[in-house]
Amino acid sequence: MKGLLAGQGFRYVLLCFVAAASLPLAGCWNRTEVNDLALVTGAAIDLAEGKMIELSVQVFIPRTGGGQQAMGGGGGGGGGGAGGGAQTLVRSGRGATIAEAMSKLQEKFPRKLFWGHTDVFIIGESLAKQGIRDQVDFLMRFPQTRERAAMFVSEGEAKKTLGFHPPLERSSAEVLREMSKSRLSMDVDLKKLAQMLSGGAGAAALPWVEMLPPEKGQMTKQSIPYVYGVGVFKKDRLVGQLDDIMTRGVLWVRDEIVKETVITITPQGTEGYVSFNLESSTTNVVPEIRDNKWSVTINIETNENLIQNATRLDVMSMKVNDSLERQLEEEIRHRVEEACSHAKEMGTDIFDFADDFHRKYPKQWNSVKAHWEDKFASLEINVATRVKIRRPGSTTSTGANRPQDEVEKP
Amino acid sequence: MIEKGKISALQMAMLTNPTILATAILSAPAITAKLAEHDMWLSPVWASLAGIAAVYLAWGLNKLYPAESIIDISVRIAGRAAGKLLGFVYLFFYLHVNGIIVREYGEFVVGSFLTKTPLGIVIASIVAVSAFAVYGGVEVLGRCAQIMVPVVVLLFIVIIILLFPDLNPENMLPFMEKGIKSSFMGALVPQGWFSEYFVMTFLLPLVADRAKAPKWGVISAMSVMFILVIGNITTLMLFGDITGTLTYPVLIAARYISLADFFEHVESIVMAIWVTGMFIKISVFYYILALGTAQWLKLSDFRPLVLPLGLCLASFGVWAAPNSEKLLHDLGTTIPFYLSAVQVVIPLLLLLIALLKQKLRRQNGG
Amino acid sequence: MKWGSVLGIVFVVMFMVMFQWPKMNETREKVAFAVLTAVGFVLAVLLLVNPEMPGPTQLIDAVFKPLGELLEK
Amino acid sequence: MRFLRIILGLKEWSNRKQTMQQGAQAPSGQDFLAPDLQTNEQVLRSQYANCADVVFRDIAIAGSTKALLLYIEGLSNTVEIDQSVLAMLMEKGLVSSDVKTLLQQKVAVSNIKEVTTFTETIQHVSVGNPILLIDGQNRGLALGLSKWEKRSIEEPTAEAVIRGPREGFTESIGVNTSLLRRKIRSPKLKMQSMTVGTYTQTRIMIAYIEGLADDTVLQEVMNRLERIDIDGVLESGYIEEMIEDYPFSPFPQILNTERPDVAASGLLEGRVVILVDGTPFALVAPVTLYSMLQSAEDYYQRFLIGSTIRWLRYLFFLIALLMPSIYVAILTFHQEMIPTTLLLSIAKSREEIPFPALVEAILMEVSFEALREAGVRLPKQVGAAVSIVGALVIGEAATSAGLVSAPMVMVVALTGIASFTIPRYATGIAIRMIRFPVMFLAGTLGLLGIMLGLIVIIIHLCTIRSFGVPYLSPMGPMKARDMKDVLLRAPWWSLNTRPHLIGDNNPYRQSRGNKPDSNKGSE
Repeated sequence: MKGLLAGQGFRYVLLCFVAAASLPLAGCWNRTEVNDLALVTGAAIDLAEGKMIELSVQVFIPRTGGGQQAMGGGGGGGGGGAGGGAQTLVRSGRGATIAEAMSKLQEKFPRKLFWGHTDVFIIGESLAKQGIRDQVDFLMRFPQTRERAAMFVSEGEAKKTLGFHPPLERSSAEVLREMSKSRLSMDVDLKKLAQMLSGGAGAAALPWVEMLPPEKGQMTKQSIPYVYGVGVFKKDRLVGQLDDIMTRGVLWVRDEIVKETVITITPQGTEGYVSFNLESSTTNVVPEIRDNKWSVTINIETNENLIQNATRLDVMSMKVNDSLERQLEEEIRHRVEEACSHAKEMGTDIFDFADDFHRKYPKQWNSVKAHWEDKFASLEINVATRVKIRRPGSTTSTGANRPQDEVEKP
Repeated sequence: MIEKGKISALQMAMLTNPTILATAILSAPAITAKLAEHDMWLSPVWASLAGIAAVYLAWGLNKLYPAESIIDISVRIAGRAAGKLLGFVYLFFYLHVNGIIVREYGEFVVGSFLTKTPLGIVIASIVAVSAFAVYGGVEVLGRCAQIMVPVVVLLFIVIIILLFPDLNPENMLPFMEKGIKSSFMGALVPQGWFSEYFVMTFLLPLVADRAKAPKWGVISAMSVMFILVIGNITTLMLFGDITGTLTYPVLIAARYISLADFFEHVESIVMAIWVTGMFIKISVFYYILALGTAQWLKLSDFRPLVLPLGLCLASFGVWAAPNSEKLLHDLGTTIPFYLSAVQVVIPLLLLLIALLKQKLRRQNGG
Repeated sequence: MKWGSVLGIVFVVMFMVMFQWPKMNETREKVAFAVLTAVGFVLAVLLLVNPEMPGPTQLIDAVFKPLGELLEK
Repeated sequence: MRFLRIILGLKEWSNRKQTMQQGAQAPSGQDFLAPDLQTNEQVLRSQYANCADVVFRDIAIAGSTKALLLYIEGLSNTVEIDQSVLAMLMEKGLVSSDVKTLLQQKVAVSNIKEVTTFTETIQHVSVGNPILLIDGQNRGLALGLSKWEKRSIEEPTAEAVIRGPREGFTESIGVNTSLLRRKIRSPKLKMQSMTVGTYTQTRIMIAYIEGLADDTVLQEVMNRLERIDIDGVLESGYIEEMIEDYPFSPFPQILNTERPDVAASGLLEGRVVILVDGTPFALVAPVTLYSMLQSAEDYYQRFLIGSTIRWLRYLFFLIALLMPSIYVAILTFHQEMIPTTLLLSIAKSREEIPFPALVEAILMEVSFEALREAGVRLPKQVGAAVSIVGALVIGEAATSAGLVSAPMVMVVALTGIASFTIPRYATGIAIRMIRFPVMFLAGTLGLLGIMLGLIVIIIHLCTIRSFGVPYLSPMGPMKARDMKDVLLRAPWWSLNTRPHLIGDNNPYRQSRGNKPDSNKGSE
């Protein structure tokens, strides 16, 4: 050290000054305060007149939230006023593409639209009929949208589904989100939709949204959208729909059926019903090509729990149990076959049999790839079901509510 | 010696691991998926052969001239004029490649996280941070790697585990649909990255326990291969056929994680992994650039060169490509060949010449 | 904005010189430092003025084009 | 031109090293005591001119030989002087006045040293040892009768433990060395003395265990201490700053402790302890970052609990460093990372806040720091009031007035608590300081900025060393053996090695097979 101390100190001060001078140069480019964001909870894409795309968004309004709920609960004296006023608002914009519609929509907002929390996208019926590939492309490309966002197709105009204020949930988008999660219908998110659209089967299915009419005496805006079956896409166009029951059939085949699914049958020789609750199920699809004849075998193995017995049968008896199992098997097979035949009618392989063949018979598959649709129509589908009834529920006998002598002994 | 510090063979392995992995892990699944489709997970295995070749080339040259790097070795083998020219080629190569790496980093950050931040600032910030590390010398780099790499690997494993519920193993079938060729084609791009193991030529003279160096070099290459295979398998099982259409499949995969509705959107973990890995990668290249230049100019210390080279590096980062598309295109086509030509083919020739010379000398002597 | 960036680069170069210059003793080092700094500065400013300037990547691209086409898809 | 030279640091400023040798030194040349008492007295009186607290007492030994007793009031034990020295010497019938004979026969003081120079004389006087000069002798006697008022041993306030010894170092170095000696009774515990400070003449002791401490480290410590040229040392902090490896680092590279048990455990691991007179804080070196995050109590609690608490501390170390930055970064850059429901409630609470999140965070952090500082400085009675008022004003009123959002208050409070879980105050302060630049980075580049900041911190930590030992030692460079005291607090029966690079001289602490086993007893 050559006694540089004084000089060095000065230099360090200057260095710090230079560093500090570069700070304002370094502005805050991407910074956005939460106060400047409009959180999009759900979006609807519709076809407007003149081949325009109409994008509607449901935006959360932070001010009217229930922040004070804890205090206002008891002594507030009904200060709520507007009766749980809307927490969301809906606006739409139009453009030739979604991107353009989005920028038009942005013009109508003082805050920046934020898509990172958009859990739900709903596509309108008319747009779906015209093709959704371009829209999905945009949603996959746009960096803010979530790949896990749930996708729906709605009856009529999709925008309508956003406008309702459900009494139980924060927004109608949330209602749909929760419903899709409970898997009453298919649960399709953006990634899965993109996979379906690019898959070999050339078919896709999205949950179908309808409006639940409000109960008498409630405000019309308090009704909720609900999911009923699926809309079926050929290539990327909506070609038809399956109702709730048939959707179950599709779910059985795709191995997406979940717990708590209730099946009710009327056992032979009785009036009344027996209901079962699904405990677990596995589906195994086996494709086969024999002598140039293409077929698939769908093996479904299911465990069920009995939850209601509205008949005189003694469900504890092994014989009744056996017969119930057989009847359940029949019921499931029936549903699956119905779904299959419907899909065939529409010419859409929503079960993804194409990929099963692709995996097992890559060579043969490549030769039929181009006209899979025809092949699918002539595909032989066998359904094999096996049902086990595991538990009869919490009461062992026929029930606490029926005198013993009324019970039918086998 | 220009660098007085020493590192252990383990530290060298930890330095080289992210040096290869960092760029590979994000874009490898997409690039290999385009060419190898369902066999993409096999491609890194073939590609790692290039890495092992590069390790042994560096080791072979180092055994002949233990205290020197390629800059001095080339002078020894090819003569003064040609050797110096070759040395300059290497320096320019590493400056250029590091520029490309820096640009890749910048494009990723600007494209996926800070969309409105100027590219120059993002590049300058990482170069500045790396300069700080390079200034500390190889010991500091080695220690940083030793601290960061285990954390990075751990985070990566966490991401994979969190994705388990969404994986669909059927996506891996059919196996070898188009024979072994497609997985080979898929390996052509990653082999370029693996050839970067040749940077060991600069690190080997600094390793204290030299005997262990080749072993750890190979372990490092195998670990990279292993992680790439896991990454490829995971993205393939998650995305199936659309893997090839995504720019950064691992990033999207992390975005897809959802645990109990609360633990979502953990792409920032991917960013943390990537930034840390990239930091090590850029620092290693930056360091060998500074060290090599000092060796080439016969200076007594490399530190005076660190800052000016940083300025050049940032400039090269901006210069590397006119836009993101061109960069990604080049990365998927010509650059891998460029990498392996300079890092495998030329050293191989040098090594052969050197061995030939040695043999001749021995014959003449005996 | 461009001039602001040039100013920024000038600041960076100033910082580099202030930081490194007093620490160097050998003339060789000082020359190497000065030359490299000048090259970096000129390159940075040129790139600011004309970001589309063709660079080494284009050269490499041209050289390895035949091989690169193998992977074109 | 001159300006440019200054910025470039070219100007070699004149060698103005301040050599203040004059201090309390005696005039050179005639440093040796003269055989003649009058001369000696003259010299000493001129040295101590205008020092009213210095007592010159003329006596006559055995009624004849003239002598001079010299001491500083309040530093010496006057009762002892009267009884053991004056009374004995003034006794009649004393024949010899030879110093040696006096020493052996008459002066009833155990600690006596001969002095031959003025420098020595003055040194002894300043530490309180009375000096006896006798006419006709060119040497004097320094009587070890220093005694002054000192604080008794109390519980250390800065490092409290629930389980563990309750004694702390005091301001008196003699007490401190005795505290160490009482813990380590081996003669291998060496203490080397040194004096630093031209005016203060502060005594420092370098304690180490021979055979455990690394010789090069010890030599380095000694060299650095000897190099110190300062007018005065009032606290060990002076010494710490003068012998650090990286003076510009915010991280302390030397550990200071008030606890003899911490110092003793450092000694047992092969570290060097520096005791400084006049302060209860001893310095321990070399150290690593991990020793800065450990509390003495980790080793006194059962090991499972110790390990858990250690992990908790690491977690809170990160929280203290990063929490406000992460909050700012996520809230202003990565809103998609927050779960929807949480974001909605944050959005609600932030709706009326006038400040951007970064400003809000800095505002709150700064006021928290001010509150903390005020709480430390104020007298205890007022301090409590300040914290209550501060907490109320900042926490309650500010939120209800809509100046800061409630989540931010929580973040700041949690950060504050987290920073207090770091057992070493110096490290805690470092972390609190680094937090601010990281916050700025988070405000400009979001999580990327935090990552870059974190990387810079790690690079810095990898760069610095404490007396040659890398600061992140068992992690980078990695030493698997030492992980048992970093990732865990291994049970005592398996903590069988000393830390690498510190205790390599004698790496094993204990024999194998110390693990308790109920089957062992009856062999």
